[in-house]
Amino acid sequence: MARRTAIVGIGQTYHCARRDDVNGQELINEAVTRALEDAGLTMKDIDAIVIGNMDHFEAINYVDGWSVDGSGAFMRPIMKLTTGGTSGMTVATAGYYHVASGFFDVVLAIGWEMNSSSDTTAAITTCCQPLIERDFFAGAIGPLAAEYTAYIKRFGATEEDAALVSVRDHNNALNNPHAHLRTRITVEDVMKSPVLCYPIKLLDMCPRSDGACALIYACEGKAEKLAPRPAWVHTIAGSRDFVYMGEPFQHEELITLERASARAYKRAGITDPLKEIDVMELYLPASTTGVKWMESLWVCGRGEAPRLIREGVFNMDGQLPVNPSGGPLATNPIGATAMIRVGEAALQIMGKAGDRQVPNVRTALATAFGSCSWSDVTILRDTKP
Amino acid sequence: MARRTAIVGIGQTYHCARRDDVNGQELINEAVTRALEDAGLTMKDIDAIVIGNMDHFEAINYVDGWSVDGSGAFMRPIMKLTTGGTSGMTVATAGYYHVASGFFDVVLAIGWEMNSSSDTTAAITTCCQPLIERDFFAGAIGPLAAEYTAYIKRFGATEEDAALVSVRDHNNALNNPHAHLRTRITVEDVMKSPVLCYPIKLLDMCPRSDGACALIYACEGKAEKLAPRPAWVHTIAGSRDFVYMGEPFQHEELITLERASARAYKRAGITDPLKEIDVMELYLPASTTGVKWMESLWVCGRGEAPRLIREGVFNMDGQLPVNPSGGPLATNPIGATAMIRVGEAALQIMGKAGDRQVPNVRTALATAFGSCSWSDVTILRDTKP
Amino acid sequence: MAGTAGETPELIKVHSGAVEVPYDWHCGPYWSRFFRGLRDEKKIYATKCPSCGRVYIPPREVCGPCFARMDEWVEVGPEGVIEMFTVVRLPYTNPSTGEPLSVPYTDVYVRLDGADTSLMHWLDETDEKKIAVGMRVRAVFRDKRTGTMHDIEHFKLI
Amino acid sequence: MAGTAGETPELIKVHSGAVEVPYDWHCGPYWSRFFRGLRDEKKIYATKCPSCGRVYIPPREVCGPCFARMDEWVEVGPEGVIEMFTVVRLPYTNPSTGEPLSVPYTDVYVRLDGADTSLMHWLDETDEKKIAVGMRVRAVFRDKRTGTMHDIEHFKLI
Ligand SMILES: [Zn+2]
Ligand SMILES: [Zn+2]
Repeated sequence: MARRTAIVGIGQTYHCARRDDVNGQELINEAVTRALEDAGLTMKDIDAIVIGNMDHFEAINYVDGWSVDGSGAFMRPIMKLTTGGTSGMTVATAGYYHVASGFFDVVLAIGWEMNSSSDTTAAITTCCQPLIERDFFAGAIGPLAAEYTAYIKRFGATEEDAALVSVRDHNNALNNPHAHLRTRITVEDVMKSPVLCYPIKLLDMCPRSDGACALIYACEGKAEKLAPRPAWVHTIAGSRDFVYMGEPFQHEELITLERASARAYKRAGITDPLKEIDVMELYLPASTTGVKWMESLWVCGRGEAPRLIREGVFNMDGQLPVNPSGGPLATNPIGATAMIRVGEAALQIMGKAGDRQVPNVRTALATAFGSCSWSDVTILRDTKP
Repeated sequence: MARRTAIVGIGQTYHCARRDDVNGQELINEAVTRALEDAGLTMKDIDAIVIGNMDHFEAINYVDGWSVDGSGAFMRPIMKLTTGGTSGMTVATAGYYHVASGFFDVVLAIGWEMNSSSDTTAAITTCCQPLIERDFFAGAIGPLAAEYTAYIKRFGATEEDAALVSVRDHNNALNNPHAHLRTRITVEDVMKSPVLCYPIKLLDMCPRSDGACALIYACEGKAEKLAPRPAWVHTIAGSRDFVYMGEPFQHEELITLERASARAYKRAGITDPLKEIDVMELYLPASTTGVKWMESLWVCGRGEAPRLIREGVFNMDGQLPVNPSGGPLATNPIGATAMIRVGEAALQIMGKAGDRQVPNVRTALATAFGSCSWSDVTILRDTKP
Repeated sequence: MAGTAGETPELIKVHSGAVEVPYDWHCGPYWSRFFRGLRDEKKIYATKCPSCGRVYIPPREVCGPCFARMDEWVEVGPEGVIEMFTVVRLPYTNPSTGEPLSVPYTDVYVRLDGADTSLMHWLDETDEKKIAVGMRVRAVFRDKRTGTMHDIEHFKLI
Repeated sequence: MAGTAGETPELIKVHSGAVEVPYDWHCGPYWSRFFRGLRDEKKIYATKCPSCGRVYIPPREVCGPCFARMDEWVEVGPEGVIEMFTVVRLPYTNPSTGEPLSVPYTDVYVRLDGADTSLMHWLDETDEKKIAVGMRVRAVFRDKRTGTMHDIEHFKLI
């Protein structure tokens, strides 16, 4: 029933640890201007806007309001969405819905974050009930570290397996001019880096970045005119789980990713994702998740991920390249991070990924992760759904 | 292009100044349970959920996450939206989009707030740039008070004109079992109540309430089966304006409401709103806005609102009843307030408004107000669009 | 077992104390120049749109209606007209300190000479009978200035 | 005019100090009974789903998978098994105080005897070589209890 919709423009800012040279609105405007340029559009062509970030990271609420001039929202419909780490894909999804519903033809989606404004780990802990779990939470790092201790115990995975993921993503980022961290590293570097939360070490964990990303969605009929090779949205699926961190389903597998990706594959007619998907841009906040969560994407059986990683299956020259951009381990402006996954997947489809381009991409998958253990999945193709 | 969609269920909690008897999740569950009962559904029938509030009012971010059990979102798609005072209608709009897009058949929208958790005015000031305007802002009350000084100067309106609006809304609330404040008042009571921000007095201003509201949207084909008289969504229009409070367009009229309502009327084929609309549920945060903003709804010319108010045109027995429920002046759980407007408008269409029912309602309008000066408009009818 | 039927159980409420998180806010080039003007020159600078000609205070990068970048700076004020005002008598918590604000004080929207938008600030008069929309006012600068909005102490009636 | 071409203008950054806002949180009947159990009886109470039979800790009104209301209370623990853990060595700001947390400390997820979910808390051991998934632990209650999670001081290895 939904109208066919494609991504026709992508804009990313210069990402780094501190963008002292701009305020929030100016950062947003940088991404918007680049996305418009990429699609060959002006603000007059935009029918509606969706934006998102984590307000409390900057202590300035209502970005939909205070960024109006910079986002281009003056007298336009605009919505703000925030769903934790998944925000960027939630915003992208809403942009897609705006067009697919038939209400708007061309829609701008914006994700951004000025992480340097605050202590990110402290800010993240505020997603936890203050009376029950907040004091035992340690932000994004604590639970990810803890779940890997259970995975190690169950399947005999190692800290080195995680380090291999870190090396892959960091070194892929050398090909991405938008990446925040662009330094060649080795497994030894990872293993020797300081422990943040055992068993996660500094080089296992994503940095905090300042940056923004904007995507432009257009309806069938317009998309083909705006881009020689639009990235068509085939399906979006999301899944959310429990309220508390200590719930029964989440420790040994990522049930939300299992369910969301299974639903997405079914809708897109994919039965063997390892063979049928050409590239994945995954929201891997820690290298450990690049081991454990591969199983939740159905590319291998339980406990098999370490072997595939050691064999290099997900490297740039492997069967299924993961994170050619370097992923969140290289670049992490939190409210934009998930949108960058969608944008990078779109660039791969559009053939505009430059030095990080995977050859002959027809089907690309992007994921998002956030909140307790939430997952979103987007599948893009070069053909219409 | 969009799929026809109707509201088929409404749930409101018990609203009061302090809901000490529940935590946030339990409050949300109360509204959800009542909405499901109203529509004769169980949670199994719900395909997706949209939720919203102002996180920083409770200092517990990510309600989409921590309320999953109570909202019913376990393993369902859920989105959180927040746009300031307009949040409730933004959430309702997203619920509508979810269905109209063809992606989901039956969708639950939830707005809530536990205002007693914090100092609302302090929390609202955080929507203002801390470096530029925050110290001169005084929350929602300050700017509304200031704009009425300009309106008084320009059109000779009086403080008593505002008091008439306050009396109308407070006394209408006596017919609404869900209203927080249910006390009969007079113009004299209003005029004698303490000044909060000149010229706004205590009885001119909405209270802070704890409460929640849930709406259920269903697609054509299902809606008719679920409700004998569904409230069909004819159009939703929103408009947003500038970044700073001191902008050129906002002081003497509410430009966002002018533009949004004009767009909504055009789409719904309405040329004379005073005659063609049967009831309005307006987001009037202060009685002063019940004077000034009527002009922005095109029901009279500039400066004419005081005369219509003195004549009782918007009273329950007038030509165009406004706020049979009592509106926000009687009940104001902020993240739910705008959704309650939509829900009350739907109840009027469905003929389920009890003692506050306006006879023969075929067309109902609801508005929302928030952020710098943002406006949303929803038009419902008993016939399909 | 706690809370058997018939009992009226105690409901617990927890007061957080102050939730304290420190923040750093970047001003970027536009606000920085504005604050430098207040601090170093006791002057109020605004930006002018190359497309519609509106003069914006506080200055900013983009004209919202035109979505045009502004590079032209103009000086506005230090005098202007009261466009609207309110005398605040409700005490509420100052979110920058956690302490109650002292009232009354007057918020004023000043249309500075040469500007098309208004600047929010304080007026040094809290008797509403002595204030009217349309009155002229002037910015009073502090002797010790640090590059914030409070380099203007308040506006005064003239 | 401030900021002429060729100059490298100062970019201003503003530190907020602590943003302080006090909050009141309502516990409602489920958490209140849970906290009363810790405080008054040194017992850990959980709720049981009438539909799927899962026992939930912390206790709550609704079983998410069943969307069923829970009215049955059961006691769990005070012993249990480490389901997973992490030793926190990164110092970060405690948002409840604005002060840095002192590290290292150990977060532990305990599957209490009789419960189907895990409780997050602290373990009194910070050497990861001495901790393993699957070890048994026991809750250590404080002498002075006030009705919060910290009525359990920490868990200890047994
Ligand atoms: Zn302009
Ligand atoms: Zn159950």
